[in-house]
Amino acid sequence: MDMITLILLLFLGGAIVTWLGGKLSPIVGDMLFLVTIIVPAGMFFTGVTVGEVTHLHALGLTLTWGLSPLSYLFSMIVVGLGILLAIYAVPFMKGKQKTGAFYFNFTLSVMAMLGILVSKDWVSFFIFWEIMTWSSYLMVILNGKDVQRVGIKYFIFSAIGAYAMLMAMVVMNSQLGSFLMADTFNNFQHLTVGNQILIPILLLTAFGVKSAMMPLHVWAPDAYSNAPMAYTGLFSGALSKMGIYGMVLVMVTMINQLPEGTLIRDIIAWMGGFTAAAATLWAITQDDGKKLLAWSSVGQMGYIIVGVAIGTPLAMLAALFLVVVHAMFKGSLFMVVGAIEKQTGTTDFREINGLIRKMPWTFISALISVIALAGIPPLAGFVSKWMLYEALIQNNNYILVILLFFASTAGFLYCYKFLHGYFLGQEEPEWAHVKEAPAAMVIPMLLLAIGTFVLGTFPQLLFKPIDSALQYVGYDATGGHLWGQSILFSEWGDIVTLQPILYVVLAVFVFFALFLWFKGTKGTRYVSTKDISTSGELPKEWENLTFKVNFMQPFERTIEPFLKRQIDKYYTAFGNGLEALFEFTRRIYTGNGQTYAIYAILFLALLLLFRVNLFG
Amino acid sequence: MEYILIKTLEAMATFILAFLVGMTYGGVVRKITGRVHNRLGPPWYQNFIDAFKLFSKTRGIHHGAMHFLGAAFLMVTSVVSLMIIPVLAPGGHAWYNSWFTNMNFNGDLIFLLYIMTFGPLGMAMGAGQTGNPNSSIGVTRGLSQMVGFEIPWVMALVALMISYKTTSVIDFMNIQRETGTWLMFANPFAFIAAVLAMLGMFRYSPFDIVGAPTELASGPVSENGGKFLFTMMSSGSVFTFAKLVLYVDLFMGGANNLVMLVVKTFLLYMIPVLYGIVSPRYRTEQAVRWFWGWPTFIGLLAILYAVMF
Amino acid sequence: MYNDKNSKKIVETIQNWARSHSVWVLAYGTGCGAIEIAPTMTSRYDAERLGFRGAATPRQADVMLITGYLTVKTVKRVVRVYEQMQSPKYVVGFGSCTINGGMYYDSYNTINLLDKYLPVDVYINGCMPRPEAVIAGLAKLQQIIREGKANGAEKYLENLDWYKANQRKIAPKWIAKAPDYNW
Amino acid sequence: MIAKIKAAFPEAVNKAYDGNRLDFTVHKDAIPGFLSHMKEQLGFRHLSHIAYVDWIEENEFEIVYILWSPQDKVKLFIHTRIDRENPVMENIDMIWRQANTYQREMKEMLGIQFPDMVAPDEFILEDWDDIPPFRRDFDTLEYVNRTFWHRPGREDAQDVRETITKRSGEEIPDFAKKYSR
Repeated sequence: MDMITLILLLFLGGAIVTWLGGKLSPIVGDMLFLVTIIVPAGMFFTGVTVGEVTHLHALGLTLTWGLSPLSYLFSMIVVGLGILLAIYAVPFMKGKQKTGAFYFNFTLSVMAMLGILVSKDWVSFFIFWEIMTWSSYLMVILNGKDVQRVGIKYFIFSAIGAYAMLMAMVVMNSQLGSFLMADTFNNFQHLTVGNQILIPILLLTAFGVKSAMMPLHVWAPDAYSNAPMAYTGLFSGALSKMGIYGMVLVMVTMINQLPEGTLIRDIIAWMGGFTAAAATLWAITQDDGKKLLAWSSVGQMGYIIVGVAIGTPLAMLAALFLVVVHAMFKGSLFMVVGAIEKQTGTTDFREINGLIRKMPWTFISALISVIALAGIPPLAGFVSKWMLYEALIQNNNYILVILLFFASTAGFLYCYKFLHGYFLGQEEPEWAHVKEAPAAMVIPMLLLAIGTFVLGTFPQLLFKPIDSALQYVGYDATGGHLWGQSILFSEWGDIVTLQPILYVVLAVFVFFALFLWFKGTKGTRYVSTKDISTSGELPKEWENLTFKVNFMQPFERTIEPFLKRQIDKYYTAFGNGLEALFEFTRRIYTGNGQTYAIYAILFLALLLLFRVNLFG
Repeated sequence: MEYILIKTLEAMATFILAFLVGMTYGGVVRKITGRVHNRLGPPWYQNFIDAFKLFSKTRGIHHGAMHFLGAAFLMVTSVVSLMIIPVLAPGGHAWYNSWFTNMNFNGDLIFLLYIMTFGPLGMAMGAGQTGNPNSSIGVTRGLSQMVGFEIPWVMALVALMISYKTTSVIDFMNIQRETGTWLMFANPFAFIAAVLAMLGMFRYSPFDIVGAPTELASGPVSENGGKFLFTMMSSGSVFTFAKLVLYVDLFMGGANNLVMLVVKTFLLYMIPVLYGIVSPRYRTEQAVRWFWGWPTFIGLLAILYAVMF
Repeated sequence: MYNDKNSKKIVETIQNWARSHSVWVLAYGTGCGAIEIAPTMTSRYDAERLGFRGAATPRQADVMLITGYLTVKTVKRVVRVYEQMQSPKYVVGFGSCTINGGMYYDSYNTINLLDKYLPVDVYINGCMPRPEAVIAGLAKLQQIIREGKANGAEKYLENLDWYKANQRKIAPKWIAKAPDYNW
Repeated sequence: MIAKIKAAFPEAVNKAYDGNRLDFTVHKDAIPGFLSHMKEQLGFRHLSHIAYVDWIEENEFEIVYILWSPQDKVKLFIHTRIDRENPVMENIDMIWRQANTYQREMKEMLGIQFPDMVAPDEFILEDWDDIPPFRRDFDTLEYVNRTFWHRPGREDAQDVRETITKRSGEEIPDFAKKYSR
């Protein structure tokens, strides 16, 4: 019994034990949950070595598990974010329903993601993929709201992705006679041309669904905003990155061997850029913090997809850096929304005002994370954005870089909308009772925010693992050893030295903040936000002067023609039929994994017939 | 140690230069506006008096911590972008040239594009903290307008980048010194697009919906007086100077000495000022649509020009 | 050094000179006088050459022009705006309505004496004063600022109880609701 | 038109005017029915104004509803008298919304009570603690002397009524002298 298997089994057993213990008493459930997450995670950090491979003989086929540098990078995200979110989730779920189910699915998702990352053959990959999918599905419909709309949408799209992946697996196995990833990648040339085109497209469909690429993104905003916030951090931070993981594998191993590879790469890159721009525009129009963050996650995934699709070393560096950093700041932001929901009971911008003096630490973490999200130096978002733009310009994607610039500039609008919506504006007596969130909720988000700050100044901490990962998947050294002095540079010789800039920024900031504070302190007094220059009028107690409704109206009026065309419409006719079918099957089955298994088997049978006729 | 000290002194010299020049430009602009209105107009040093008066206000109010930090954020943007942008061309031989090479080699255009948006965002936080609805309305208008003019501006910069294979301002100045032709002639479309974006960047009419005094009560600064307004005023002057110097560096080959610098920046500054004096005011969506119209088209032309030649 | 009396006096002189030459005007346009502000500010009688300039909000303003009669409803707002201004701050009363009620001397809802409710630095006589008179009054205001005699804010702060009593006499509920002026 | 109105309300007294003006005097209890009938049946769809007079001699208030009929271009003046001691009037703002404004003004300026009228807060006079100022027995100058201050130099102010009587020649009636200075 080697380490990886042990860890996975610990997760699996711990999930069940947590569920049972939670039935005894909630305290036992919480303790067991923390133990279940933290102990195997610690074992992972200490015990697992990169490169070890283990074989598991089960059900007549051999499962090969091992940890590659690339999957090590992603598993760092999964485990680290899992620990912090587990610490966060315990006070978050206190006094809520279905705590046991939450813990169960949470642990199971972490286990499934680790399994995906360590699996070296398609069978276990697919199995863990399915476990991840339906655990997250159960998490999406946990609160029982909008199951008809949200859950089914998510389920349908996941099913599409799963079938695509299954089909690709079957084709690969039948042609190459092996489920091992390495074999499929190495013998890729021996496939027929039709399969060489078909397999990557199928796999990219599967991964594109999970990473919410633009035509397949429809499920994402509702699913993100409907899941419990303590899980959405993991959902958007780590779970959607599995799609990126698979995409990196496919891009590097298969697409590079295709003569049409560049075309596919360009198509994917344009999809990613379109995702970034359109999702940003949609995020601007949202009035609910969850939905805004969900759309912004889709947009950030668009940036990552662009980087992966361009595929130059700098672009891959940027994409993988943004994978980690996005996990950090978006996890922190979802934690912020969860804390606000926990403390005030709502997440609507139009209802909450002026929490800055009530929840200062939450505001600080939100501020740092939002600055990182906006990609403003000297924080970590800027590093990836800089490298991405450099890579795009040097790769002659001029219009795409304009599109991404537009997306990131428009991103400032929803960044400001988020902060203003919750923390700024007038302080209402309605929210006078609000207190700061408990420390167990504040500390994880602060840690993540500070992490973005550190990575923005010392990116070499992250460049070295990314560099080894890239060398593993077959890039020559991206110069990760040259980034020691935290200097960003590109082939053109453009440099950005981060540390002096950070020091200057801090010096100027501190100097002027102190100047403003100490200049005439006696004469300067604090007045409440009700005491504003309203041309002499005294606002009544029930009058709320904060500007919240139709916040971005001028900009929305500008982009109206773009917002008219939303992809949902094109899915509606198709979706109605699928939802009817799914309703029917829901009446037969209980809506959990069994349904899925039956689907898979039926589809497999169909597929074999189909394949014989098509490719035989 | 004394290296840092000398660097700090040089940075202070640059800051003081930018402050003086920017403030003087502000006063001169008011004078010119007055003359165009057939008035006498205030003296050219009026802005200094205003700044000193605001500085010596004895009483003031604040609405919370973010109210302080907003102005500080604004100052950070101005000072850091001034440090990054090379004030004088590297080829100059004046005895003070070495003073103004503060951090010119530590950043490039993409960094400048992002650090320039840092201040407005922090300023927006400060404005939101005050709880004045006018401030938030002005901020949203300003950010929307920024999204509008960033497009042609970025297009012009990308056109320059792809035709000269660099994103560093110093390299652009070296290229112009070696080839002997200013980039405004080397790629005229890029210059036109950048200048059209500049109209929105300096927020004179017709793009001054952000702080419209009569309908928004001066927008984001409507709750600020005394030291806050003093800080914002000086930061605005420094930032104006920095942006003008960036334009001069990129399109007019930089300047070898301070006289040429002042002349070039002043001539460039007159474009938005004189266009603004005689212009009415656009609504926000009109302004954004305007920026996404002809300026964007000219930016596309600039990119095509850069790709072909 | 800074505590030295002479240096303090020098600093005071410079500050007063600056204040007198950069006066930002909050034109509280009540009554008929608001129409006189426009020619005063614009190119016929250019007040900006003296350093006068319109301010948008009371937070930025130095001087408040009260241009005409003040009804009881208006005087509350005026007091509110005055308390929101940041000292040193000055008040200029336009026309006979602010001096003694003018033609509304016996109206039940128009106050007669402005300086019972606010410390007025300069009165400009006339009904209404023409822009020349306004310019003259503003120049007078500049002069007393330069001499350091324009200390309306201190006066208001010292006799706050008296002013508040007068205001409460005409507007009890409002003054009770308003946030207190504690600086 | 007069016939129609007479047919509907025989007790209404009408006064003839030239031009397109009709005057009716109606008892205060009949006002809501009368007005609604005018609006629904006879097409006086527009309420132009509600005027009020303080007949302090007859110790009565007079309220005049001024209606306008767009299609046959007729102004209709409806007079009614209510007691001055306890002035209570029917609320008609469910017939015309804008009547609410006039009634709030009357309530504050004349002290007429409108039961079941919804008035959010004080309309013109904020925190007013005296008799309603538009009653003719309210001495405004006495109120001013009591509330505000006079700057010295106003003692020689002439009474406007005396000037008017000097110019027009007619003398002030005794009841008016009571309220004059």
